[in-house]
Amino acid sequence: MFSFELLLDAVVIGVLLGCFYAAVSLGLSISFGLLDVPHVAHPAFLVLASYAVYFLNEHYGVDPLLAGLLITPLFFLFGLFAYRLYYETFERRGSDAGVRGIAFFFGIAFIIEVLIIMQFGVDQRSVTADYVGKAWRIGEMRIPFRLVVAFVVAAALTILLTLYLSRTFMGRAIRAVAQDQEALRLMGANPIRIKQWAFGIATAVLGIAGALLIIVAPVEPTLDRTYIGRTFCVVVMAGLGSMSGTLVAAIILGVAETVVLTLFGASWAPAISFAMLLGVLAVRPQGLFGRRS
Amino acid sequence: MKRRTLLGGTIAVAVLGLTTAAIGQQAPIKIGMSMAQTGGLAGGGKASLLGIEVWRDDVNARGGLLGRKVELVVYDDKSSASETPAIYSKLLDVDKVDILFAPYATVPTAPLMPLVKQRGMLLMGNFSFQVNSKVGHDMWFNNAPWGPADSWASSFLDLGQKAGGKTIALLAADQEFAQNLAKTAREVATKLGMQVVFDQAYPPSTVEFSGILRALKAAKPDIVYVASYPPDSAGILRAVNEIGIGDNVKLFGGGMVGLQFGTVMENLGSLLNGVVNYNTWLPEPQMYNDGTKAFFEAYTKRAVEAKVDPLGYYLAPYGYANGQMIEQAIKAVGSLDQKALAKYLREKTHKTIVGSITFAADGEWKETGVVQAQFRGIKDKNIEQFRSPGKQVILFPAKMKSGDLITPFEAARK
Amino acid sequence: MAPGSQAPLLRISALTKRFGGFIALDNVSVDIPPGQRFGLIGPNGSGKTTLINCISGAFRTEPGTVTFRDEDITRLAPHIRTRRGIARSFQIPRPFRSMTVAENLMVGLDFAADTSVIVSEAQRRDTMMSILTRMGLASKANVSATKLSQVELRKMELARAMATHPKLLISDEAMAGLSSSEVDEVLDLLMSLADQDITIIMIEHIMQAVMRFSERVMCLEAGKIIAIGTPDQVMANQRVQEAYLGT
Amino acid sequence: MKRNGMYFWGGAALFLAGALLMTQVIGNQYPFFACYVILQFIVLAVAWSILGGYAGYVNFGTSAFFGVGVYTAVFLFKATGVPLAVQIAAAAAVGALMGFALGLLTLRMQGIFFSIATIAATIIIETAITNWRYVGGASGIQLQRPAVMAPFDNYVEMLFFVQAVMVVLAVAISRYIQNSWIGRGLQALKDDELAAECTGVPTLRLKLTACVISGALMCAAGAPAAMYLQYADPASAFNLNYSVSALAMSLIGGTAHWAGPVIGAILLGVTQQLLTVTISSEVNVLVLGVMLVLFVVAAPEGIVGLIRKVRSKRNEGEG
Repeated sequence: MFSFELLLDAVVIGVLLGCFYAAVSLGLSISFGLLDVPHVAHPAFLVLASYAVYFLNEHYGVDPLLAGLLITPLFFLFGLFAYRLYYETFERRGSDAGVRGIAFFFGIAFIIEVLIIMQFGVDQRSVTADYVGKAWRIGEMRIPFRLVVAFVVAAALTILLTLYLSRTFMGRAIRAVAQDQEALRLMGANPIRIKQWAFGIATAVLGIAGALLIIVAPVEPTLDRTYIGRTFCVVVMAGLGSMSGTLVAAIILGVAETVVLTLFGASWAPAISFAMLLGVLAVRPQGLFGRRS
Repeated sequence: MKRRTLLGGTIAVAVLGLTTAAIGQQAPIKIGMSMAQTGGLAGGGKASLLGIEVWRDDVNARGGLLGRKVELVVYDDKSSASETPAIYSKLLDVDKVDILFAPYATVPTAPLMPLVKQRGMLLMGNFSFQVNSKVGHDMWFNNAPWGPADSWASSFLDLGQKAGGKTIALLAADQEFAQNLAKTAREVATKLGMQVVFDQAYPPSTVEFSGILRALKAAKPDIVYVASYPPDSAGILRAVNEIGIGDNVKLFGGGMVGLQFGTVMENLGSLLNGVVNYNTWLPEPQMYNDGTKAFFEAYTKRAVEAKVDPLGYYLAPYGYANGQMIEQAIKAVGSLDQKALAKYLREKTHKTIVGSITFAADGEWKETGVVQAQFRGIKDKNIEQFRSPGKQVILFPAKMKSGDLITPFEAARK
Repeated sequence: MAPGSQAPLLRISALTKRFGGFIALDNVSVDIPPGQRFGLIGPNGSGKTTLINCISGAFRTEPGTVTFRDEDITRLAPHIRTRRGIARSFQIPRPFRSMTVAENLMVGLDFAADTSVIVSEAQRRDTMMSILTRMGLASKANVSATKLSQVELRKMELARAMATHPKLLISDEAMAGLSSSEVDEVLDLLMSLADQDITIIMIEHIMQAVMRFSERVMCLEAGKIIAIGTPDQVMANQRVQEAYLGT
Repeated sequence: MKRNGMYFWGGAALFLAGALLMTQVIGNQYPFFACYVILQFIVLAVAWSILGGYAGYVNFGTSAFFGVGVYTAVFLFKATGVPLAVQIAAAAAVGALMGFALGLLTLRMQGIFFSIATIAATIIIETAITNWRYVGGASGIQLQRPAVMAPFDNYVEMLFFVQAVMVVLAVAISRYIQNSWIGRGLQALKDDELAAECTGVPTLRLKLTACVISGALMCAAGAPAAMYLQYADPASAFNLNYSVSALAMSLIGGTAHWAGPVIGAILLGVTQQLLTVTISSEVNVLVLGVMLVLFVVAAPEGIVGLIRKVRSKRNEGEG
């Protein structure tokens, strides 16, 4: 069964798949990684974005990526609103949003699931575009365009977010708020504003990520449940709040999954990636690229 | 819109009597079941239920049964095994239903088999797979065209062998139904003297199939037998289209769940071409029976409204047929005596909209009614095309045959 | 009282603590004899809090050793060190917010009380009340910890530390943010504790208070000891004046 | 204190006597099926709350423990056919071991990392069971119940009573922990882990203890499910629903008091059973979602917190 050629193939596909995982996890890397919001509804927001893209594609023939871009402003506003709600409910009242925050977002996730079902039914949906269903030939290797798109978008998003967080005033403020909220307050900035803005960005990114999700594979209303583990796994493995770390961790995950799927017992693939996460947590709790505590 | 769906779902059960209020003063005949309305099986469950509801309205329009109207009592089992025992206990002990239908699919059905057997109730099965083999309930009638356990795999592998196939690759989801299919396929392959060159179970959460299909391709099989679930079926076909499967593959498909559902077929469009897959009903001329056409007219109208599968070929007519069989049995027996009804169902052949049905001793169809058909000339984004004959050419069984297999797979895809 | 004249209560030898590339403590060695009132000063980020985190066990150190009452405690978990007799307060108060003041103290009594003296639940309650009375918090016993004023919180932290019957008490800026009369209040409390044979390490920014309180003072800068001696000696030190006071 | 204890044990005895009487008097089977499920959720919620409520460590892996309980019973039953009590005891032992291992590996991490580690563990264990052919693998396994034991004339009635006994056991353990030094230590470390350590609380050991007890109870709660369903498949046994429900029930009831999860489980469990047999559609999921959001927003301390608030208001009014 084993051959070098297959391994190479698996690694290439794994890297691309990993990029896709990174794209769907980047938002969480901000909201959970930097802002410490236990955002278990992140994947539900993601699926919601996919359905919005589906709607635009199906009824108005809008290209899915363009549709993803079109909905980002809406998702940004949605994020602002969601954070406000979260803040008023938890952070303002002081300590320990932990358990209740998780429950809150679970509740939101369920509500989103049901709203999608009531609007679109339970059947799976997918989009059409020129780059869906074609492949790129390199010698014997063939690479699906879908994954190339995912790769490009994920890379662009990572670079943009990294630049944004390191080069712009707002971005630096976001990173500062993650490290020391008090210091920022003393400097005269309003940490809540900044966090709200950051959450808005984290949610806006989901617009494009949602487009990728439905480009890569069909979606169904309860798809978010499988992505809870996957996205949190990526973000934690990366180390909280590191954008480039998120990309690398997601690629490691993608490669591990694909190599096991292709060359070893396929049915063990999910166990392998999560065992890696446990291993990382046990040895290096701050994640592969985490800031020190 | 939202509210209407909601009310539709909730009130349907409650006020279904309105249209048929004229029928006798006696208490209605209650038929109880659970059906997946949420969770992974909901797509099938909703279509199946709609099929049964069409029958209920038909039978009530004809004056009901034994002079009593027919009423359905339906609860959501959330696609899970853990809900059904309590639900069926409620149906039996509180609602005191007269007839039991099983929920759609194996997992929710398996836990209630012992209960139903213990209570001596007749149970009409609904597309579960070999749930009675251990329990041995003699009043179980699984209205699914599977037939004998190995007939499904052998129908597909026979086709492959006739096309000159000697090696086989098995790709199955690591879930209950698909694993059962893979198991029988392995046995049949051994019997036919075929060599299994690839045998993998992929996890249900798999996103990307390119990698695993490359490995499959490298094994150079003649026949590829795929047992998959709806989201995976789409993912697998896409990956096949993108990275190819190799020129030596003569036959591809077999047990892909999802390629029977309207929205999935519509989404996949031309990617379906060439795939040979199992079906339970197709709009080919041979498959029409008494009442089939009328059923689909009624179903199609209501499916759009209820946001369920607009085609409904897979499950809905069998739901209707379940009703027909019970209708015939009750009319012939003249009472609701479970033993007598079971005796009738076991001994007679029943004419339904999905054909004539005879049950074997274990409660499965005596002969398989599964058809293997090849997709031909499918275009993208058009659901209506699937309503016309010739799009899915039946290759098996011989008496239903409406065309010949085109091989190899890569050629058939064009 | 010159160092070395008596077996030290606490001995820190060659302690180094790194965070990534940053050296927070660089080869620090010091002995603290029993009963001493020891002041620890230094500019922000000089390693004061890091040092007490290493003593109380919140940080593991490598290399270097911490010896307490002739026992090497370098590898012991914080709660064991507490039971051995090292108690501390925090720079920013960390009360158990879901508990009352009395319950806060009961945690210490439940887990680190002197079991040779205190056996019964009643004794625990008595001890708790006597500590609270001494700290002037008796009237607040059944008040939620979240409802305390700043100075009460500081006192409660000291009281909670006292509940673990410490031999060594580390007070980490217990007077920060207090008014001058409140500073005096806390200072008097610490003095009275010191009179009861408890060795006290006091970290403080309020120079007057440190100088009044301490018998011996150590000044850290960038993780290194730059001066150690009597308050007067340290105050007179050129480098201390430059690093700490000087502008 | 003492009088409280007498009331508690009196109430527990009354509850068990009532449950036993029910099995002897009521002929209709449905109440036993429905109540079994509710009782099972009470055990899960109470067990979850020992770690999640008292210590504040959110375990997302309730379904992992539950599923392991189910499969311990399946394995033992298939391999040796031992009676139900042994299956449950074995499941508790396996659960304790699993809690210990998982705790040792993950409890050094801060709160949310622990939660994520439990998700990872759940997926790994589910995958392992899915690949274990002996207990049916992915296709599941059907089981035949043995004969029922006196004084019960029906197996489900017996399971119902067994689960009732486990409820009493779980609640008694949870109540003991809350009122003992363990509870005080857990509460302290929930408030502030470093401060707790520096006050002498052996945080890791207490967390491990809580995790072991919680795990043992969750596994024990899962064990009878094998005989209840007479069927087991990984997808149902490891359903995310168990994790979310245990968490939701504890929070809705309130985590500060042992009675919280009990109240929450009864409220949510009964609601879910009622919804299943009334509305029976996706609205079911919607209700759970809305209840979760409403409670954490409007009643952050759960029902127990509401009751306390009302009481203290009344006291203030009088005083």
